[in-house]
Amino acid sequence: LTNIFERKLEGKNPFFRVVELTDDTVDPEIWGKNFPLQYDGYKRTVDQVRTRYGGSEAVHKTPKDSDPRSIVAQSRLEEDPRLKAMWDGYAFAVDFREERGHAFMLDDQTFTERQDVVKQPGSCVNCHASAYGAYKKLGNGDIFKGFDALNKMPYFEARKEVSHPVSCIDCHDPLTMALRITRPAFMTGIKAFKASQGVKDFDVNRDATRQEMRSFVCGQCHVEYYFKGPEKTLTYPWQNGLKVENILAYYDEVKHKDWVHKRTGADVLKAQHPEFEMFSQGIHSRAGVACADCHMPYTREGAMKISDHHVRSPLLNINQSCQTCHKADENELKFRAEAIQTRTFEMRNLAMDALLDLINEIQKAKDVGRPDAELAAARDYQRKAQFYLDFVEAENSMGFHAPAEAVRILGESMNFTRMGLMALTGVQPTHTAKPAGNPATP
Amino acid sequence: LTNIFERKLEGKNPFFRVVELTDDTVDPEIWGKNFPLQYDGYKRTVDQVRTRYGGSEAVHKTPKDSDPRSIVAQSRLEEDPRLKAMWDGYAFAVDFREERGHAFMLDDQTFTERQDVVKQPGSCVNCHASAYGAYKKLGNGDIFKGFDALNKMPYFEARKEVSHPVSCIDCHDPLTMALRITRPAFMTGIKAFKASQGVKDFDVNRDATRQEMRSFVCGQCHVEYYFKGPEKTLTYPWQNGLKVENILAYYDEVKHKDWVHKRTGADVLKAQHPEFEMFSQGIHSRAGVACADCHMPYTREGAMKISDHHVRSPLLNINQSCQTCHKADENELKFRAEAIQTRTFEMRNLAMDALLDLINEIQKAKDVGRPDAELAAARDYQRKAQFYLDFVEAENSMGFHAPAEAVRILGESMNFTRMGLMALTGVQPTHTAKPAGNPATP
Amino acid sequence: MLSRKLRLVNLQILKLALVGLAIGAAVGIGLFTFVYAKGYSYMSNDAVACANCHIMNEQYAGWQKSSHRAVATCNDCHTPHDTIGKYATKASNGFWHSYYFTFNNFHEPIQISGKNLQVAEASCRHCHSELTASITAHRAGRDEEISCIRCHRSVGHMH
Ligand code: HEC
Ligand code: HEC
Ligand code: HEC
Ligand code: HEC
Ligand code: HEC
Ligand code: HEC
Ligand code: HEC
Ligand code: HEC
Ligand code: HEC
Ligand code: HEC
Ligand code: HEC
Ligand code: HEC
Ligand code: HEC
Ligand code: HEC
Ligand SMILES: [Ca+2]
Ligand SMILES: [Ca+2]
Repeated sequence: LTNIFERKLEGKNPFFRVVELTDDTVDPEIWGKNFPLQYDGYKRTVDQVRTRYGGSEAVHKTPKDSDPRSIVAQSRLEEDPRLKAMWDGYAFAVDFREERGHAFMLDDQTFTERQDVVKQPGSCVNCHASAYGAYKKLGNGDIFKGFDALNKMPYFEARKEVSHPVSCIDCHDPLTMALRITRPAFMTGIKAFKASQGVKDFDVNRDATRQEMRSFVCGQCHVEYYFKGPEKTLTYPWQNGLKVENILAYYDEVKHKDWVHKRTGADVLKAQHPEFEMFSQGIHSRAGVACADCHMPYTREGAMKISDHHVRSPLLNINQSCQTCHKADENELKFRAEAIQTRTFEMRNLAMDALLDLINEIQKAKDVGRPDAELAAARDYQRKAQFYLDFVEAENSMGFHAPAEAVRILGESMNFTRMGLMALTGVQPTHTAKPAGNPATP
Repeated sequence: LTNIFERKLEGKNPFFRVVELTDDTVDPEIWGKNFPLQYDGYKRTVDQVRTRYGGSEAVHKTPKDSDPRSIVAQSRLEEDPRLKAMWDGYAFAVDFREERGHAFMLDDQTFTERQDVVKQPGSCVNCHASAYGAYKKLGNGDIFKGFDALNKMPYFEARKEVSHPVSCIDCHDPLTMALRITRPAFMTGIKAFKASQGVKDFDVNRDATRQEMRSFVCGQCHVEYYFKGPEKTLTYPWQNGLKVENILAYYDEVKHKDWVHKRTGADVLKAQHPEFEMFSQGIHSRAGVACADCHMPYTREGAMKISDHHVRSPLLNINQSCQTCHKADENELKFRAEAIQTRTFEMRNLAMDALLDLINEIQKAKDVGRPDAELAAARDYQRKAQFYLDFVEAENSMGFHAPAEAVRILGESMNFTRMGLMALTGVQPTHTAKPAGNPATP
Repeated sequence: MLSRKLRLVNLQILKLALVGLAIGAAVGIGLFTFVYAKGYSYMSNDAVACANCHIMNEQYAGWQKSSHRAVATCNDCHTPHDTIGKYATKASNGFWHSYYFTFNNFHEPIQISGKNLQVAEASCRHCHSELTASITAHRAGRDEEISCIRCHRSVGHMH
């Protein structure tokens, strides 16, 4: 009997506990002593390899005092200068690069030129560093208090509280190694979202399934957000739902704008990496597939099977990321993914041209002195069209996470630019009625 | 008990050759003597059951001399009166109904009110009847000759040459029961399409794989078509490819129009049931799934697996149609299909509203006497927007056959209406350039 | 050893037969079928035995193409890995399969039931526990097993 008991224990601890990990062990190198294979993968997130629409390219630059990085990712503004017109008047029009591996997150945030043009708040730090230790310290053990304190600081003060990119402690319970949510913004956000779905009082660390957690740990950061109120509280706008229209409705309700568009004077919004939201509308999510299934697939290391902690584009690792579920060859799977992405990319280009036409027309109308009242409707359509377009543009899978949804959003964006033009020229819509005898929508 | 005994026997006796079938046996009842199970299914295509977006509803009507049918399918024009505006000046604006089972095809064509407003050609018969016998007779054994002869007749003369809806002989070789293509229009069309893909001299009955044939037999009719030249040759416009832009380019090249729009004077096109073309853009087709897999799934009859010849909506038979490949429960699969359809339906509604706005504006411009030259560009955008919209509207799966492609087409339709409005108001597009540093499209 | 197994089998059948009598004649016939249609072939470890029913042909054919054809038979995955459980499961499944086969009113395509799914999942762990210990160990807090077939659905028989 003891025998079986011992074996069970052993089975559950297939590693050597070299060091004791506590809730205050932030440094991943220490965790790596117990879990060298995972740590090895984690360190490999410095690799930079480009895929057709993802990965990243290592671009050399001359280090300066204000920015000591000698390698950065390619500039998205150079790749597509139309982005500058879309974001005119906002920090993103100054510097915006392709995102790269987790290892760079802290440096890339610290040294982006967006820091030079705007005084950024401490809230930025939540998603670019191992912040759990900082929360505990600043809140005297209460992470919600620590979170509030961090948000209120100016960026460079908050920056001093952290020293690692996202680390083991941000996703794992150090005693059981179970996944754990450490971000107050996500706890609050997912609770509000679940409430909108009729699930009351959702406590993510108590109520989520293991499979949900395999996506939720990523949803801590790969989401749309804004800074609420003067406290700059990092907030996920999910109380109406996760779809683009739910999020826009929320921003309209709370009358939030990110900036005033320089050319048109419209109150506009910037969407940012809504991977979790977009993925949630796709068939993979519906079929119970999680972020970790594709971005951290199991990999065999000797006699053990572990999660690949080299988080990266699955298209660089199709064999493990896709082929266990899809019995098609690598080239075929790559083709399927890229066909989805190319369709999205082409629609994104059309939608961006359309948006620029609208921006142009509003600007002209403004320049010839048409009163604000006459521009209000068109400006609101710009806000809509731009947010919809940016929701796909800023989402980093180029449509793969939810192919039909991404294209739908771009189509609606173009419809908003159309309505914006009509508002400017005074053309009234003919119909807005739904057809009679419509099947009810589910 | 007899049951299991019988079952053991059945396994060894796939069928009894009761009658001899020849290449001239048109009557399905005779074939049914050898294949009673398939014939039973075939006869059940008279069933009318509605799904959320498909199937059909049995609507009672009073038989008249000119139309003896006492039951028809619901009117799509009543369900959505906007269709009348889209098709203004064309026979479809007079009568257009939901399609129903194969059993009705001949009657529905003979008695549609579209026959009352236009003198239809014999070419219509190709897809609504067992035409193989007629081809052979009219062409003295040469089906291409027979096809030409049939096309040139007036409809009601051609109608006398046929007496059954699509029948066994239209899909099967009577000696081997292998699938066989009998439609010259498809043979020519698929050959042109394959040539555009670099496959030379494709002879469908010689070169197609069995799995391809399981879709091609349906592609004989479930396709976009037009009647070419004064000979009214039934033609599938595939020589540039099967995508909507390839087909529109073809029509532009041959300067084809279906009619002149009554309100706007634009040369417009009607898209018709491009199921085969749309399906070819979807993931199911890419993964090698065929029409017959979903619409004629294998079904167990005793010890035998036969193809269910009750061709119908797969959503009325989810367990046979979908669950062989998808291990999810029926409700879940229905939800997935309907979620795709609802997304498409909502975009279709937006695109239709948009189109009506454009039609309205062109009509106004025409009414105030603006010269044709000023309307030409807008009219061309109407042609484009309308064909794209109709390509999804006329396709009968409400987007299911290729979810992202259907939504993409609708999005582009709205972009064309936008450009049409701009052309009318004289606004120049700002950008049409692709971004620099673009990844090449595959 | 063999006779003990057989006794166990007989006991199971007897038990089921009693239940069957209580339910009615239908079950009696099912039991007859169990014998007639070589339902007893359940007690063998030979995969061919399962294919005795043409209904199982698809899985049999799929198994022959699968990665496990040489390393695991049907019973390795579809019966528990302890003797009693093994024969209890076999007898009960064998009985019900015969019953359904005769009366022909089961869901098609055939779907694995919750209990039998657990058996199959446990069998993966039985053979692969060492390899997968590292991924199954850390689940304190929420005591959920990770599902193997979520990713490895087709290992037993290509679907
Ligand atoms: C079914 C597989 C799958 C799932 C599940 C999935 N992704 Fe992805 N993801 C992809 C693919 C494929 C790409 C495109 C990669 C490329 O273009 O190189 C991608 C791209 C990304 C990128 C950009 C990567 C790059 O190389 O630039 C990020 C970030 C991302 N996903 C995060 C997530 C998050 C967060 C989740 C869960 C909320 C998630 N993904 C779920 C397959 C998946
Ligand atoms: C603490 C915040 C945080 C968490 C948690 C997080 N990420 Fe990220 N992730 C980032 C940031 C920030 C970047 C961009 C870093 C940069 O560009 O410097 C990034 C980049 C990525 C990339 C892009 C890599 C590339 O080559 O372009 C992928 C893929 C990705 N993350 C996936 C995930 C997945 C999957 C998870 C969960 C298992 C996850 N992330 C959890 C913040 C986070
Ligand atoms: C809610 C989480 C979150 C917050 C808050 C956040 N980021 Fe990020 N950031 C990410 C993720 C995820 C990525 C990688 C995906 C991407 O680039 O779209 C990223 C990427 C970046 C990058 C690299 C790509 C680029 O845009 O050039 C920079 C720089 C950056 N963030 C700066 C900032 C700054 C400055 C702030 C505060 C104003 C901030 N981040 C706040 C999650 C966050
Ligand atoms: C961005 C989130 C994230 C970070 C950071 C992270 N992990 Fe993980 N880790 C995961 C996920 C997701 C799993 C899969 C857990 C599951 O399925 O329950 C996992 C699993 C594990 C496991 C269980 C065995 C396995 O490989 O599946 C170990 C051990 C582990 N991680 C160690 C580490 C160590 C050590 C670090 C730091 C070097 C680290 N992790 C950083 C997300 C993360
Ligand atoms: C854990 C299982 C799993 C993994 C890993 C996975 N998929 Fe899927 N995939 C599915 C399921 C389930 C579906 C839904 C269809 C179905 O039920 O078969 C699907 C659907 C798809 C589709 C069709 C749906 C669409 O969006 O058009 C594509 C394409 C696809 N996957 C590609 C990929 C690629 C590429 C990868 C790797 C980056 C991947 N998948 C990883 C399970 C998975
Ligand atoms: C993967 C499954 C699948 C494949 C393959 C498929 N279809 Fe469908 N088809 C569907 C579904 C689901 C619907 C929607 C039915 C509904 O709304 O009730 C549909 C609808 C239709 C309809 C309208 C049916 C109705 O009830 O009104 C037609 C006609 C049709 N398909 C023809 C085809 C043809 C021709 C092909 C091959 C070129 C094809 N389908 C391939 C699943 C499929
Ligand atoms: C000879 C022409 C022809 C061929 C071949 C043909 N169809 Fe049809 N199909 C039609 C016509 C015409 C209708 C509409 C009949 C009506 O509404 O009266 C139709 C209707 C249908 C419907 C609609 C049923 C409903 O309830 O709405 C489906 C589904 C369908 N066909 C699928 C198929 C499939 C799958 C194949 C191949 C296995 C196929 N068809 C082959 C001409 C054809
Ligand atoms: C290329 C094949 C093809 C040709 C040619 C064709 N049809 Fe059809 N027809 C179909 C198919 C497939 C359907 C079922 C799908 C649908 O209704 O969209 C259909 C449906 C119909 C229906 C029932 C639905 C409705 O529109 O009310 C009528 C009536 C009809 N056709 C009349 C005609 C007439 C009249 C002609 C000649 C002008 C014609 N058809 C030529 C293939 C064809
Ligand atoms: C619209 C096309 C179509 C028509 C009409 C049609 N069939 Fe079929 N039939 C098929 C397809 C598709 C298959 C599957 C063939 C394959 O997989 O190779 C099939 C298969 C069969 C088979 C082979 C066994 C099986 O069930 O798979 C027989 C026998 C058969 N059909 C008899 C008939 C008879 C009798 C009729 C007339 C009552 C008929 N068919 C009408 C399309 C059709
Ligand atoms: C013969 C096999 C087969 C049949 C039958 C089949 N599917 Fe699929 N389905 C697939 C494959 C293969 C994919 C692509 C993803 C993958 O590789 O798993 C897929 C993908 C899907 C997807 C995701 C892609 C998308 O378009 O969003 C949905 C949803 C889906 N199927 C639903 C259905 C429904 C509903 C039916 C029945 C009407 C059905 N399927 C019938 C094999 C099949
Ligand atoms: C007497 C004929 C027959 C034999 C012999 C037979 N089966 Fe079955 N089996 C069936 C029938 C009928 C069903 C469908 C009944 C149902 O869905 O519950 C079935 C269903 C199943 C299921 C899924 C249903 C569930 O309840 O989980 C499994 C797993 C299975 N069989 C495995 C086996 C194995 C393993 C063997 C050999 C040891 C075997 N079968 C031998 C007739 C048979
Ligand atoms: C009777 C013991 C046994 C059982 C039960 C068993 N396996 Fe295996 N499995 C093996 C052996 C031995 C191999 C090595 C085969 C080889 O090397 O070709 C293997 C290989 C594998 C592989 C690698 C080959 C592949 O298909 O990719 C996977 C994955 C796997 N098993 C998963 C499973 C899962 C999941 C289950 C349960 C549904 C399971 N196994 C049940 C013995 C077993
Ligand atoms: C999220 C997806 C996923 C789940 C869940 C999963 N696996 Fe795997 N498994 C994989 C991947 C991916 C590989 C391939 C690893 C490689 O090639 O390095 C694999 C490999 C294997 C192998 C073969 C290792 C080899 O190369 O010989 C076995 C055996 C195996 N898994 C068994 C299991 C068992 C047992 C379970 C349940 C406890 C399980 N898997 C759960 C994804 C998964
Ligand atoms: C390596 C493990 C393994 C082997 C060997 C195996 N099976 Fe299975 N079987 C499974 C798993 C796992 C499932 C559940 C599959 C699912 O839910 O998709 C299953 C499901 C089934 C089902 C339910 C229907 C289905 O296909 O999902 C039947 C019937 C069945 N097996 C019969 C057999 C027969 C007969 C054999 C031997 C010829 C066999 N199995 C060999 C693992 C196995
Ligand atoms: Ca990247
Ligand atoms: Ca219909």
